[in-house]
Amino acid sequence: MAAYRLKQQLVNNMSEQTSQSERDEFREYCQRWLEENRPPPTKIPLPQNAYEVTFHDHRTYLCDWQAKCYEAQLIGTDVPQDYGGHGHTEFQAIASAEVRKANVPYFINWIGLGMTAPTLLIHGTEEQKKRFLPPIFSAEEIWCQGFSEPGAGSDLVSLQTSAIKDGDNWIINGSKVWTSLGAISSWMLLLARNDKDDKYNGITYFMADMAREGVTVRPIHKMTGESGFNEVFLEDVVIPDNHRIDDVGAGWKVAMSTLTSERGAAAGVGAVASSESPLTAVLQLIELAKTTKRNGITVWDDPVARDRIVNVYVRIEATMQNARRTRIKALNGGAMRLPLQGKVVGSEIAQELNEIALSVLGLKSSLYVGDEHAIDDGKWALGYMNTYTGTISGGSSEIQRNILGERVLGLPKTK
Amino acid sequence: MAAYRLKQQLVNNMSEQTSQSERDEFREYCQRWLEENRPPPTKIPLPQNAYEVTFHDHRTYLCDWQAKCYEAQLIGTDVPQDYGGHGHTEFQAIASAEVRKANVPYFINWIGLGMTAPTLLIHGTEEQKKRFLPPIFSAEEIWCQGFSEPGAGSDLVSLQTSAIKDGDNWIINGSKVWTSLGAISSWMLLLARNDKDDKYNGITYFMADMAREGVTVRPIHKMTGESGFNEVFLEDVVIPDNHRIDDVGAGWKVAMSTLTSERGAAAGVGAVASSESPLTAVLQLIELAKTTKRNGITVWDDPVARDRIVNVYVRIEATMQNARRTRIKALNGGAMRLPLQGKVVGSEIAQELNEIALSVLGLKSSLYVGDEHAIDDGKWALGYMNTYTGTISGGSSEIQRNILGERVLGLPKTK
Amino acid sequence: MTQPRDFGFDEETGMLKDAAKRFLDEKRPLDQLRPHLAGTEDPYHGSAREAWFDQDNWSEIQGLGWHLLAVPENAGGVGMGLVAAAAIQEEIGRAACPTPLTGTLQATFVLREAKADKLLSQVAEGTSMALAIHGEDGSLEPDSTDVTANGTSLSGTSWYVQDIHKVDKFIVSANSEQGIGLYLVSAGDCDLQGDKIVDLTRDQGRVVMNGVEAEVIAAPGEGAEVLSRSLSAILTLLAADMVGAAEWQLQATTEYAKVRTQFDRPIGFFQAVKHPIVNMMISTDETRSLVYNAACAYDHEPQDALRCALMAKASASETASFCSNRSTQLHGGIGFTWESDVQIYHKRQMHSQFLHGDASWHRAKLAELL
Amino acid sequence: MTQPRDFGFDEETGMLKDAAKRFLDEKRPLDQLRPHLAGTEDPYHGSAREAWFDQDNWSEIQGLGWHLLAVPENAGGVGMGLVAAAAIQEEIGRAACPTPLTGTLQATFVLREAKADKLLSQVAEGTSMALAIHGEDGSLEPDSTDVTANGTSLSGTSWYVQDIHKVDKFIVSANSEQGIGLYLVSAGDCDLQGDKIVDLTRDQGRVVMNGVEAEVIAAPGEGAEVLSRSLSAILTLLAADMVGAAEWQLQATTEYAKVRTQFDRPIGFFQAVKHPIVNMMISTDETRSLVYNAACAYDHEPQDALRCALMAKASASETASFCSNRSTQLHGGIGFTWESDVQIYHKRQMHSQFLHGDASWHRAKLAELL
Repeated sequence: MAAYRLKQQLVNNMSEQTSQSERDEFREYCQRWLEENRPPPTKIPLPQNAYEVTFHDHRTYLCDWQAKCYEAQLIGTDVPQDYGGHGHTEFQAIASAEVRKANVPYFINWIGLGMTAPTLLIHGTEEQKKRFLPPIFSAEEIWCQGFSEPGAGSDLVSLQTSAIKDGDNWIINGSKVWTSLGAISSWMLLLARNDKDDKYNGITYFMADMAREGVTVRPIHKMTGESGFNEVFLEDVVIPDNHRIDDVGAGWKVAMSTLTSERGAAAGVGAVASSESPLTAVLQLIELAKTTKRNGITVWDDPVARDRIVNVYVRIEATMQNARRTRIKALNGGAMRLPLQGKVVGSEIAQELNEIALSVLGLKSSLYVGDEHAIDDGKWALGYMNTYTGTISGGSSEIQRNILGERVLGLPKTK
Repeated sequence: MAAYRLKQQLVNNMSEQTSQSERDEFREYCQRWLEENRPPPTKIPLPQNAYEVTFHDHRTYLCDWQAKCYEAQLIGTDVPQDYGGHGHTEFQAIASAEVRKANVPYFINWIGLGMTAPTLLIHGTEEQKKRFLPPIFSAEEIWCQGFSEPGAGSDLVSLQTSAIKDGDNWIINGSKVWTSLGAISSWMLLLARNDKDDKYNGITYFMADMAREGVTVRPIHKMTGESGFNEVFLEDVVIPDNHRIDDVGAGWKVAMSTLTSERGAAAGVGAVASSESPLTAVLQLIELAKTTKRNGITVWDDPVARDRIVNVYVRIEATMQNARRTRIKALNGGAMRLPLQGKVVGSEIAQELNEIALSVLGLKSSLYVGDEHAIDDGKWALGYMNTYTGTISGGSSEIQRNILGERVLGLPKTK
Repeated sequence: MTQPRDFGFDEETGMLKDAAKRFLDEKRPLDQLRPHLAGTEDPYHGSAREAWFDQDNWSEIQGLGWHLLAVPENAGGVGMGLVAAAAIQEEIGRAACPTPLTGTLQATFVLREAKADKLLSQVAEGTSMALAIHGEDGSLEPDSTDVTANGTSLSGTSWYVQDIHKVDKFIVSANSEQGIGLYLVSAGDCDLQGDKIVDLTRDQGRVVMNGVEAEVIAAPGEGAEVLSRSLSAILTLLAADMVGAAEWQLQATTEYAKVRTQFDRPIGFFQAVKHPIVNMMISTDETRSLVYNAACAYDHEPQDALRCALMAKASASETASFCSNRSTQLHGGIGFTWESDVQIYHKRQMHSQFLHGDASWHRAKLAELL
Repeated sequence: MTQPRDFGFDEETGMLKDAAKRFLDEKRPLDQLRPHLAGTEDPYHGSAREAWFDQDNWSEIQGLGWHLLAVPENAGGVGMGLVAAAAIQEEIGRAACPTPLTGTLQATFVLREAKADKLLSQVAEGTSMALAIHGEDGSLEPDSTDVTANGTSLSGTSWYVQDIHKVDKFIVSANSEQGIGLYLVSAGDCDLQGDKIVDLTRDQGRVVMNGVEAEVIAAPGEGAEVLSRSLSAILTLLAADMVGAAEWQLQATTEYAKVRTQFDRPIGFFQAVKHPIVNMMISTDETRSLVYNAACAYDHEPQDALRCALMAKASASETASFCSNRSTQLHGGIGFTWESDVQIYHKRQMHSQFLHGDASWHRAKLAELL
């Protein structure tokens, strides 16, 4: 009996560097710390995502919160101490998971944590890592991302912003759009074209000081009314060559690895910024349905509404189990199959969830943020609209499906 | 008050050639005749569509039925008497509507009625119309269609079957596939390539005698087990030049007008072959849900199931109202906008309807045609599978959406 | 079938609809609205947007006589039916036009069902109206009002009243010991409390009444029945508005897909864009046919009107949801900005979707008829 | 969370699953099945297809010990859990393999929940089993049986019994005055009446009992509880089968899209083909993760097992429906032919979708837990 023999040969493959007991201890520490240090709510409610932060009060509050979490070793947990990290091994995932569960405010410097830090850790010089990582962790320097341009949305590689070498400096001219946090950032991850004739290998990756002369930021109002996005105009902006990341012309390659971070792969330096986990959101939705009464019954007692809600609940559990499965080589069907699905699936489910919430509210869904009778301060209508940020930006759902079909399944390239 | 003045100017725009009273009288005649002449059911139930007819008994039964309807002026109603028609005006639509409502057997020669006849009426010579139309109406000559080839499905224009001119004849070599009724047809509408170098203008349209030497028919079994489709092999088949339709090289243009007939535009010579109208189907589905009991209640009393059923009911009513709107210039948004939607929408709704029926049946849906306990003789599972004929053949749903996007909305051509 | 084949859409109605389209294309109500939205973007500023509609536009519409289209001739109107009213409302929706006409047309049909000729004369004379028939929880049954009638004196609050600051009078459903009655009150006699809502093209709020003196439209015990009968017209008008807006969404997205270039091609080249746009068209056309059918049924085959109206609004809610979603998605970042009209239509459709019930509610009601 | 992070999917389970995949890839059960389907295409021929399964294949599977994977060690088995059993069942589904293993694995978990060690020894010794727990109307509650027990004598009919002609014994739920009990009967003592079904890879039928002598698995009054507890395992195994089949559908459609050329391009170039295939992958992966989670919960966190199993099967039914639909559509005419394996998987999935309840049933059950 083959299976029985197999059983005898079973070996314990516990080869991880940190023991289970150490991990349990750290997890308990995180839970306790978060419980004890949860900040009081802001007077004016925070926007749902770090994208939309513009108010000075919100900014101060969130920077303080992030700094405190950094100090408590919940951020930069596994990063070497030379770069401002805490030098642990395999603790970051635990810290991030606990932060997500604890329902505490998001980290304002999510681009710095989610994109700049991973990029620098892979592509940065020793000097760059030492200079730039610590203030990312502490939120002393907020980062934004300058990839998209008015003519280059999904088609990132058609970007036109120019970088011309001038001695030890580069001179940048062009404009960027959809720049989250642009209005409050110290630094921008910038893609610029150093060679017009080489589409893919003519792009270079820079860190741009937003305080430099020639940088102009203009807020864009979203359909929600919030002004998280910005246009950024760059006119003869000077960037020293030591603020270039990786080789001249390697920008596209580096950007792809940065975007992979954005698209759901493990960031590795801190919890991704989001006001609430999808699980929290769907439990809130269920609660909403149970407490909203119409036509004599609660919405939860309407089987048609309940069926839709439970369907979303199942899909959200599936995405969480997908995340769990991602790390198990024997079960993940290939390294990129699940991570590349994360963004498109997560953003579309979030959209569906929020749209269902509107139907739960019925006529009450019309009441918006600021209306005294709006249920949950109008967050569902606001949240529904903001889900389009998820399905459009950072690679639209359409582009994501191309990538999945081509890179994971090996289908021929559409373009 | 403009509207009020308008009212004064209102003119009676009854400009139709047949009066309302004549139309009412004809409608009553059709209803009465169909009621009185409804044939008794066959011993072995008919297949759901004319596509699948293979049994000799079914064929005889259906040919007799069609001949009788022709004689009763329900077919060829508005066609000139010179071509075997009955020479009426605006009566065909009435006859076809009543045939559809009466829930009588379908017309076996649906390709002859729906494709050959309209094509000949537009593109045929006087001689061709006189020779070929009467036996189409009477079902003395069954027709099939030879467009698709193994390598050319949706991409019809890549067909390879060759036609080489030889004196007053053409010599045909090649093979066709998915040929409905191929095994029982006298004639085939055939597209063949007379010029290899001219993709679109190198195709000619023929009528091929299936009894000719060199024609071999091999049945293809569908997933339902039925053998309505066929492969047709053509080896040095001789076709006289007077069996060519329209000019040499005009085949593609003619085929497009033929396909438009298939794709839902008014055929004009007889009711389209189909065992039942979508309305009948959805009413049967509702009845099924009301009579199927599970877990102590009828399926109709399960609000989730009922919601899905009613949704299909609404969409079917919409397609019927679309058909009504098609003829009203002020409301149809352009001549082709609604007709070109007919096929894709109708076939997809039919698929959804049948799939819902399976879920109404639950475990009972497993019982197939021929099982003594199968509900409605297993027609729902059979019908569900057959709906893929609708979404795949005659221009797949994917191709239909390209056509709609490009021809109706003017979007750039995908290919 | 006693319905005319042409949906009762005669030459006159066609000319009316064309004229309405031309008028609204020229007036561009959204361009008029824009300046009034400036500075109100911030969702955290916390109070209802100042209600606004274009008074000139309303005067012109009255000059064209649209408000009395459906008023019977003996009450001074044109005496046309729901077919004509829905045709106009479709154009209103296509233009996303903020106007008291919307509520006034709905009110007209309630008054017609109540045979309230005297009050219909008020409409003919230019009085604008809106329905005030919902309680706080937004229930949809006709008897779900939070207002009580004591004789002709009304007290309580009507919720989710549309275009509350645009109209002169409200049709209020109120309860009393004899059952639900319908009443007409003057806006000036009530306390109007504006909601802060998502939709930028409507204003909504609560009509608070403290012993407000009312005219009787339907006597106590008869109001629910009148409301039920007029529901067919209300749903059809709403669905017509939504199909007009959906057509705008379809056309705007189609045009954008022709001009926006990515990967060296207009994005409409890509099936991931083309096919959803086609699906918008399919959905819009289904709804449109059901709307014309419902309007025609109301005018010509009233015993079937409710079934047809429920189908129209159920379909309209699905279409509004789908077309709003795809129009925003396929416009990429642009449609998501405050500056774009795409978001204005999206919000109007979100709102319309839930007015007088959503799709599954209407399908449940429809099931009762099947 | 007391579940292991790796779904309890240890190295041993991984090796087992790989071995199962290799074995089934080599044996190609569908190729073995094909000759037995020839001549049975005609749906009008009117009788049940002759039941068939590959006896050699079953002997080999027994040789590999898959049937006793989940049998406790004290009953002569390997003592592994649902994680391992579901891993094997996933491969069975991927191969669409007709085998008595499917029912036997389900039965094993029912016997385990009943603590019927003596009967589990029968499984270890090679006895194959299937569940016979449905009444004629196909109700899903544990007490919906049409069989009655008089002591250990059973009479009545069990409907929709899977693989009826492949197994040695049936687990029958039967009613008596003391409530539902579970019983084991020998196939040879019963009248087996085959259904004519759509699915070509299973055989199904009715087990007719007239005073058949049975062994007791769970005493009267305890059967419903045992069935309810084992439901988590049954649903998870079924969902595992379906996710295996869905993965086959995904891979087959992907490969076809790479080789089938239309308009001078492999059809996978077109987004109208590419994106639906990606959606098949997304749906399949959601289900797969839920299946592993459900199996792990059953083994390690039983108090959460039912919730997880309901999610797995609800998701599996949606995935089976969607992947079947798209695999057939995107294969064009080819997938629609009898000769294609696409239709075989499609039919197996159609069948699985409704076994032990469909998606909305499971979501309704899930709602009771939320």
